[in-house]
Amino acid sequence: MAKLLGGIGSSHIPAIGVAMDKGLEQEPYWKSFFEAYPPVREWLYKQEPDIAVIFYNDHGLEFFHDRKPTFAIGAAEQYENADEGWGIAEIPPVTGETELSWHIVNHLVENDFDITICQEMKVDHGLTVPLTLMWPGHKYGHIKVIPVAINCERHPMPKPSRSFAFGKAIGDAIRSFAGDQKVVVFGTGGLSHQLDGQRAGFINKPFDLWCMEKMVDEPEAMTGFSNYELVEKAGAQGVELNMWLAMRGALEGEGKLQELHRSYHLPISNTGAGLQLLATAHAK
Amino acid sequence: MAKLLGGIGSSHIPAIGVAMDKGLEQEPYWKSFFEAYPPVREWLYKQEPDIAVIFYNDHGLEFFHDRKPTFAIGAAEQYENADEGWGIAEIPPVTGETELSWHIVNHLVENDFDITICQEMKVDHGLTVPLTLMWPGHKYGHIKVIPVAINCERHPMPKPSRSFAFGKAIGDAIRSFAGDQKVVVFGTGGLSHQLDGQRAGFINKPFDLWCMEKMVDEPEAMTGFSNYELVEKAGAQGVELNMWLAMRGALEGEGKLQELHRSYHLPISNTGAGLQLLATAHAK
Amino acid sequence: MSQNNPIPGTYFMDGPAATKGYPLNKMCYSFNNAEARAEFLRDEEAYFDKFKLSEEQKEAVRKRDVIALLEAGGSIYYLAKFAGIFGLNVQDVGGLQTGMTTEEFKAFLVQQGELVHG
Amino acid sequence: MSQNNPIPGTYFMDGPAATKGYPLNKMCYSFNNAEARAEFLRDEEAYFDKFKLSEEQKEAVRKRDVIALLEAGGSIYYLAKFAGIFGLNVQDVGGLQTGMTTEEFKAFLVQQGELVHG
Ligand SMILES: [Fe+3]
Ligand SMILES: [Fe+3]
Repeated sequence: MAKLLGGIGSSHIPAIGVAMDKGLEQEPYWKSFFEAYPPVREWLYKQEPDIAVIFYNDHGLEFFHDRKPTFAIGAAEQYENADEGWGIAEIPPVTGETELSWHIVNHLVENDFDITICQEMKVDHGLTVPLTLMWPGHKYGHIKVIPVAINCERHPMPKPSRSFAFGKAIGDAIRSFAGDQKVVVFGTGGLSHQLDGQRAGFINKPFDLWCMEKMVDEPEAMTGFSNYELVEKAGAQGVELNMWLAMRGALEGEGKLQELHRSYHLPISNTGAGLQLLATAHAK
Repeated sequence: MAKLLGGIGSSHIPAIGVAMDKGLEQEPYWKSFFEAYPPVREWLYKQEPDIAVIFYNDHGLEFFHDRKPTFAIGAAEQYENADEGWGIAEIPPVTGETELSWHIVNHLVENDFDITICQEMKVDHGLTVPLTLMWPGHKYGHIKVIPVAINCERHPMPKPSRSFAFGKAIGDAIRSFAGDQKVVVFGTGGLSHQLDGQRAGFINKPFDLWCMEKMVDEPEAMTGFSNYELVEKAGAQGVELNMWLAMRGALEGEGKLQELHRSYHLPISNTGAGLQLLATAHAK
Repeated sequence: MSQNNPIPGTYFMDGPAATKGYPLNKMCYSFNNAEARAEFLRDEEAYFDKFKLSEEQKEAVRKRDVIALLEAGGSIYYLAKFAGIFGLNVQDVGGLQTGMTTEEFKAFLVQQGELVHG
Repeated sequence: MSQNNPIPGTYFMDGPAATKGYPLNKMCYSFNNAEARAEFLRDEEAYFDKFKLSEEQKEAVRKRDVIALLEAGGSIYYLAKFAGIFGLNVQDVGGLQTGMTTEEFKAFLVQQGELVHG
């Protein structure tokens, strides 16, 4: 059976991608942000995962209001990145994995998740920035990626409890997959930020730190929130916490998790940027 | 509060649209099929509904495998029909209704249905043929339509129990809408048929008749089937029964239904064609 | 499920079939568009390459072999658009798949009214 | 919900807003494409009409007024692509909305590290 090694929560801010492109990692603004990543990278290199399931939100590259899914999952052999309109350099295609994708898709529909299934799908910075952070220099071609997009752009959005349950169902599917693959899950985005309105710039550090604390072994403390409450507490784009919750949901049923990393840096762009690594008993 | 007047199950076979275009209603092949419709039309004219919620399946006009939703719902002011590639004449645009659409959308997401929401959506014969059958001569511009598309083209498809629950949630949303609109629901497609494979031409009349019997007040007799069982009993495209189940689900909670029409004609094209009208206590 | 217990004469359009059939189905989906249909008719082989069809898929299209198209991952809803180019309807396609003439297939359909299935 | 209990300075991109904002958001979504951005820069007014913007939306775009764009139904994720045409990042846009210079807005962001919200 496939094994879940752990979950990683990470920011996916576009500016991070730009900073890496320009080699600014040692500049004062960026230094302490990037310094958090090497331990997580080293853990990943050591674990040698075969597949990464990445919960992220599309920011208007693949999906528009003409047909906007609540939950979308990729089942393609490859995913392309493309011009997002604001000058992030395009990156090489991401490798897909159709067998586990279809296995997850079957499990989800059987369990009453009404997903949109994408056999062709452009992936934006929500997916590519964390990938580049983990494998700098675009050295991610060897890892097979299953993109899972959660609507965080237009209300109504899936409730935190639903995002968590969705992640849990994906975790169950991975655990029941008849292969010996090693899988890691990512939740990207957040933490608190607000880009729009007179309230732009709102960041709630105490709430972010509280969320990262609860992620370890009390995620249900967060799943009772409505998205309205998330906007109130974490800003209009703070709803990206749903991606972290889905990642954490996938780890339910793995027993006690070991927190191997937690860090928080503020501000990156308009955002409180968190990084967290939760390992299961399957990790080396 | 908006009122649900009743539900109509109807075939949506493309050949019906072609026959109407060519004025073949009185030809021997078609006569007894079309003769079933006037009583249902008259009921509709008498009821003067404001809005029709139409459960149908897209056959590859709006949706392709690149991004294929399990459940999609329209929230647009207008829906266009277009060339489907096999010579059905295009028909005038269908009028939409955004307020009730958004109300339904909010209710669905709040209740853990992970729909895809379409602010622009082309509707194919699955929706337009029944509309034309009810309002011949394309006189449907006055009625506001909310298209609801259920995947019946690629497995996995939503289970019959899920399609029924989905319809029920939409019925609940309609009943809680703060307006005085009169609403009818349609379930289009089916009944038994198989277009592909050496088993093409398979029709199961006894099963179809049994389904129409159960539709009246025992729909749960059908919701326990898997889609595999539906294919076995009703042919590869017999899974279109899911649309009828969603329509019937919307009427749950309306109390005792009155069956005002039931007819069945075989074959139309490769299909067993059913027509059924179930009225609620809100109907005149 | 479809793998474990096949229904004779029935091709489940499931995930693996959809992965295999993607180029073929994408080509057939393009036939919603009149210009695409004309382009296909002008130069089939060039059109195949535009959608990166596999050799198996090309051969099935060249032969207008519906069963082979299903085996190559074709979905009947998109294949119907391909058949439409040649003015074939679902009864013609039914005949092609069952080895009947269209008239025989139509008679078979009528007959179903008298049949009782398990 | 958003209607009943608004959060000051926050525009809920909900259904009614998305209906109102559809032409504006569709135009901004097109800016993923470099040719579309160039076409917009060549003739803004013609580009508005291509997407059927309302007068309110046109005026908000002409004035580069971010708050007015939000009030006209704009979604920040698509509006960011519009801002990108002029080389503006989210901190510039934050400044524009809050009446600060970009430098003031950046200082405000740093300050959030010390703030404690209810
Ligand atoms: Fe984001
Ligand atoms: Fe159909």
